[in-house]
Amino acid sequence: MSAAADAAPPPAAPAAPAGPNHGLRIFLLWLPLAVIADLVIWIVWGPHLPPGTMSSSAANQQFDIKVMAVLAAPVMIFVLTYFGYALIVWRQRDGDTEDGPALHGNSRVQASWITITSVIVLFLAVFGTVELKIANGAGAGEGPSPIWKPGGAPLQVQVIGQQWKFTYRYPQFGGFETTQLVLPEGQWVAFHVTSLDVIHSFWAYQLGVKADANPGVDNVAYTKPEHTGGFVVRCSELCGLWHGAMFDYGRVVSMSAFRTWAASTRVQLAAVTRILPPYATTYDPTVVPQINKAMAKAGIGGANGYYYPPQDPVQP
Amino acid sequence: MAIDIQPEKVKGPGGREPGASRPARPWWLRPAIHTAVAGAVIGYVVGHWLGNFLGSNYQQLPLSDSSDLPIVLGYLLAVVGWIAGLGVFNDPLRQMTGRPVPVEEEDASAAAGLARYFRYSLDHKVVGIQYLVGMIIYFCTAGLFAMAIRAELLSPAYHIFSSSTYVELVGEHGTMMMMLMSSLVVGPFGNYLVPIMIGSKRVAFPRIEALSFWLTPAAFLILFSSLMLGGFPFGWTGYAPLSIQATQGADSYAVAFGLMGISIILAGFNIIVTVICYRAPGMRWSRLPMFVWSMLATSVLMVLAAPVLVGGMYMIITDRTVQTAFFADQLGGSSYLYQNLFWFFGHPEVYILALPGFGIVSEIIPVFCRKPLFGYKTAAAGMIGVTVLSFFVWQHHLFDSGLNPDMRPLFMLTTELISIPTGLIYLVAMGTFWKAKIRFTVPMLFALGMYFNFLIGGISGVFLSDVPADTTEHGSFFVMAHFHYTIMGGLIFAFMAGVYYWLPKMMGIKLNQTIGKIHFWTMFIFFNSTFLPLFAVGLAGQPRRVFEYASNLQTINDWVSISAFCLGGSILIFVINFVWSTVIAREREEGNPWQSRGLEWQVASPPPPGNFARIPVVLSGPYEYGTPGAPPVADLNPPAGVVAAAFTGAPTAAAEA
Amino acid sequence: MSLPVRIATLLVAFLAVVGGAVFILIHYLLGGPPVENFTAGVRPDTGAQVSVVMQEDPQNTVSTRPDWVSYFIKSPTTGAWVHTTLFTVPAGSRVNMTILGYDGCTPLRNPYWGRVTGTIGNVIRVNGKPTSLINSWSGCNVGHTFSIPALNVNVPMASPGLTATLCGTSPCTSGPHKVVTFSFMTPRHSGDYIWQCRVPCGGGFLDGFGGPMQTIGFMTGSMQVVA
Amino acid sequence: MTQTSAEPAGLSPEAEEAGFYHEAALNATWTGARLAMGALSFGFGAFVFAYFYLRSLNSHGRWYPSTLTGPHLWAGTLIMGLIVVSAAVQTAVLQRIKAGHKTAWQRGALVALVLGLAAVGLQIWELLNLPFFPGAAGFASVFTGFYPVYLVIALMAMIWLEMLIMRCRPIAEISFVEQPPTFVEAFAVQRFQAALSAFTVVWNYLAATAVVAWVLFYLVH
Repeated sequence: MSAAADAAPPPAAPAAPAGPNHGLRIFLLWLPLAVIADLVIWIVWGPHLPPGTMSSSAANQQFDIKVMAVLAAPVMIFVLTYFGYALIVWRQRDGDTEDGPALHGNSRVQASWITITSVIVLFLAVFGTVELKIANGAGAGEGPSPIWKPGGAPLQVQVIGQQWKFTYRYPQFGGFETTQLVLPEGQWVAFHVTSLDVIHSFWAYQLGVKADANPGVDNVAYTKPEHTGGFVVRCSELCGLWHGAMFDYGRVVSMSAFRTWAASTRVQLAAVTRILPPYATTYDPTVVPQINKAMAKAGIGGANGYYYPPQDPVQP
Repeated sequence: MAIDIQPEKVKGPGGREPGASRPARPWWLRPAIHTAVAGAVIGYVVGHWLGNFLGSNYQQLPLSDSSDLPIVLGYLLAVVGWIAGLGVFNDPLRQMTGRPVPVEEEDASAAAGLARYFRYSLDHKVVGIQYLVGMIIYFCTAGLFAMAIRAELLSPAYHIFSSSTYVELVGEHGTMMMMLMSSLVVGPFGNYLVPIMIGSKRVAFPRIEALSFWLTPAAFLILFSSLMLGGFPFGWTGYAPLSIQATQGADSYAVAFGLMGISIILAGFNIIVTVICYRAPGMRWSRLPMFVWSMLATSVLMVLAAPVLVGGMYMIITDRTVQTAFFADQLGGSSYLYQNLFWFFGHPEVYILALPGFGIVSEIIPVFCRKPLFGYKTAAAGMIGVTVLSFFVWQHHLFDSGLNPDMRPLFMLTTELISIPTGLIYLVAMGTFWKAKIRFTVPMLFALGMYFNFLIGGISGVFLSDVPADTTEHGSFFVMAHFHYTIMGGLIFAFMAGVYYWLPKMMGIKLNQTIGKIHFWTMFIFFNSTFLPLFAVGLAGQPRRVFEYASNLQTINDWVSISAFCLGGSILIFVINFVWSTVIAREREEGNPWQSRGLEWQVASPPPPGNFARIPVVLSGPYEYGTPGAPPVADLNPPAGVVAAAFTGAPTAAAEA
Repeated sequence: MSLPVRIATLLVAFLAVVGGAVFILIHYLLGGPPVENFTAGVRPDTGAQVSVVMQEDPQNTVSTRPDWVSYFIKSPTTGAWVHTTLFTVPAGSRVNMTILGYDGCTPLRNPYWGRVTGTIGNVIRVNGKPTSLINSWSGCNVGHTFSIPALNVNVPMASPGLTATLCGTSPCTSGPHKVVTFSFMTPRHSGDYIWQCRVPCGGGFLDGFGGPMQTIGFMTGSMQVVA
Repeated sequence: MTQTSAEPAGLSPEAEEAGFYHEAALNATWTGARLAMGALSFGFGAFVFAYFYLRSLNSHGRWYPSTLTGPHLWAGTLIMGLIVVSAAVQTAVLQRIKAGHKTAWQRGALVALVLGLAAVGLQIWELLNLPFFPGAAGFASVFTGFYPVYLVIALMAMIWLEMLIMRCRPIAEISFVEQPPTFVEAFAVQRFQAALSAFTVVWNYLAATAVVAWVLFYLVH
């Protein structure tokens, strides 16, 4: 049906001799609106877009959001302008019961539309990939073997999620574990995010870092804090009853302040560090050799005490 | 709902086959909803006992009320009892024992009056109405949960509900909406209208179609009963270690969602085969209404994606009951396995929710623009493109999960590619508007609202496809606003357009247009006023599903909550309009009020039993508005021999077995 | 059907729906355990002291979940053990907690929580013996934790030995148990302070058992500070 | 509808419609069988994905720990063999009924039914007597998860076969040799034949699935 229609002279082409040039009018309405919107987004709104510029990945995300907003605004304004124009100009007038013109399609319009959207889409895909690479994974969790990573030796911080609190281990400082997240300024940080029970998600909002905490998985995310100050850490994956209360506050401090903090905390927590399992990228909280031995000795089995069922061959 | 819209069914002239006649039983012994309830109760009791019995022989199960086996088996046997009570197994049992099966048109379930809506009816028009009323009830129930959620979010500190209730509400709202609303359009409009639109007197598999409906109340009630078991704390996604860790409320979730998966497989199965095999002579693929295209695309997604969901839910159940270790990494499983399975279903699912909306609005705008649909092939290609691509994007839900970082550029690309076919839907709309004569009827207003909302929803989706931007947006209210714009703003607005457009057809009753306009404007304004600020809330760092939030976001959250209540009020206006028009006022609408060329409008409203007096012969496409000399859409009384010529073999030729 | 019949049907349906909704709202959504009030007769912000006595049982035979581990609070007015985890305390005052640990042991999933924080002196007394760190992985000595995250309070709950025969009916009045006492200061402004156990409570479950840990009235609740 | 097939040209409207929907039903049977196989493939695909995903992850080395005693090879081979033989017998006798030999198909179908039910029964026995705990390993989970599903689907296929056997009984043997005299009878025969070929396709598909599953679960793991 539409093959014949497509071949017909394009009726949507501008300037049918009798009527006004609707295409030009819509374009002239759209152009200033789009330009103004883009300028506002880029200059006025852009610097304040979340998540801010506190870290390398946050700045990168802000840039991405800005670029996409600049691209999206003209598209959106075009569609809305067109709709508004159509609804006003091409509405049914009183007493008019005629049908509209029988336009079945216009191959030129359709082809240009597909071309334009394809170009935008491909640009976005390439842009996103480039951004992902130059921002070293853009603060998103990259799993145990990251493919985009910064050079040098980043500060290792392990984030352990458990219902409903994050704790942090600093393996380069004796592996102490604490509930405080303190980071140095101007230093790449590698977050090793893991969980002891269910899936959580470590979201350091102002740092632009989000990485799911999966049990048994070492999920690595990189960022480089650029400014000192406080930031909020929230869990962004529903993890049960107190998911909403699973938040705390981190600090970015100067390198020397960080060293001082780390050294003093290490000493302060030395007693508890001794009873922690040795630092590892993941933990299996069901393997506690002493306890399992004690329980086996006491004859407690099955659902009452063993973490593994008794038939299990690997049961210690 | 008192809806008796059809004249009493005329008994076929031949009467019943002699062998198929059954002695009339008293009404309370005839299979209907009350026997179904009885069957469900018996089934639950038996299943619960069986679960405890089996569990006591199975050393690894915790033997107590924290055991899940009795609950799961209770639910499953309750479902079996429910459908057995409805009489679903009667015909298969007759077949198994070699007794004749009654001809479905003359089945007792085709009885007249209200009672047939409470039975396992094989009439696709009855099933359509059952679905329509059912879906509105499910939608309103889930909507009330949303009201409760917003009530709790009025304050960051003061709590109306306890946090466990809040998490239950979030899970109930999300799951009920996502699982039941997947049939929101396919159920009522698909089942009712697709056969009529393709010029068929019947559907391919009426038993499967009817079963698909009767599983939905079972799924709804099972999901609802989760509240009695303490609810489930993991939202609609049911991510694995949490759903394994949770209490028996999680069993309700897994059984109900799996059951609904089966229901949508069955519903889609019937629609696909009907569209392929039961088109009237002359109903070529190039004349298929856009709505039928969208139903076909949706059904393909349903039939192919939902089995994976059923598999995932089944694995949750086995992990919880017989202690398999699909999702326990210590024992060789993986929580990523669930995420992959779930989203392999879950992303097609969101297109199951979006495509019917595209179909409805594409069907409606040519009628009210009085113009042919612009780029018919483009629109169909758009829907097929969305269908195909939707199977290749699921990992964009897992950009932060640590899964396959090397695949991210690929999934970013496929996700962005899907905006090309989606964009075609807009191209079609804009082309159709070009120099049109737009009539602002209530269905048209809702269709326009859908285009406006889905534009915002779609464009915010592009933001989410970009991995760096997604890092901030994922798991926040931004995502929440995005998919409410596509589903509520897209699907529900289109559904409302469909109700106002087709209800006169389906029930022969006019819906009040003035209240309809009030409904539209309140719903449109308050919908946007509810969800537009949530983009900002999300970007400001509020994660989804929290019940405590930063105190500086209270003003905007209060604004959203109050808008949400007004939105609920707008839905209430709709319900009142619907009930008033269909139950009390009952103003007849018999003709073709929209001057539509759709084949469904060429028959009486509501369509007579069998839809058409004779099999129609379709002569032209449904959108030939303003085409001088266009033939009528169909010949409703074709001369003898035309239909016979349309099928390959005359009935004398033996079809190859 | 005639109009009056339709209207009557409609009214019945409407009332049924409203009735059902109200029932669900009240029975399932707004219901909850009672709140024990420790503020009576105590003026906030005076540094006054209140004493809260709780017990932590291996089961809860007075509830519909008889095998769930659960807390009970001793009512300040009647002295009876109440199945709840909600209580109010005055602001700016000292809370002296006594928790009787009747439940058996489960190693903490993260031994870090064996460290006492947030109490006065960062110390607790287990059967009278001052303790600031318990190694839950070295022996069977810890069942749960009592933690108020917002106040940084974290107390490992000592547990009777591995071979002890635990008390079998709740609330426990006899049977092996350990007495944990500690004190902490409440903040000066009012608010709802949740408290919880940091172990998904229940042995034999790979990921822990989310039931009691995630159900208010069992192993988690909230402490309302009244200014 | 008692017109005889002797008057094909001047069909009454009723006969025209009956013929139209008869052919639609035949096509629907064909299409439905293929579509059902598509849906089943995606359902089984969930397990195949689980199999390969968990195997490639080998989390904690526990996809198939060396200490795990696998399922009984003889039982698995026997079950798979019974299903394959059942499908083969059914397919073979399908040729007989196409050639007009109704009783030959009935006998063969009965054999296929018994073999299929035997496979189902043996599968239940095997699942009740597994040498490993369901959660002992990734492999054990996928095994104990997959086979009950397969079992139920195979059982449903056998119920279908039983229905076909019962449907075949009242059809006169001669109807498979030559066109029956009335539309009603001709339609009944053709619908039976369509259902039978649909069943054959689905049952052969399930047999192929059984072979694939057997290779995955018993040979390569």
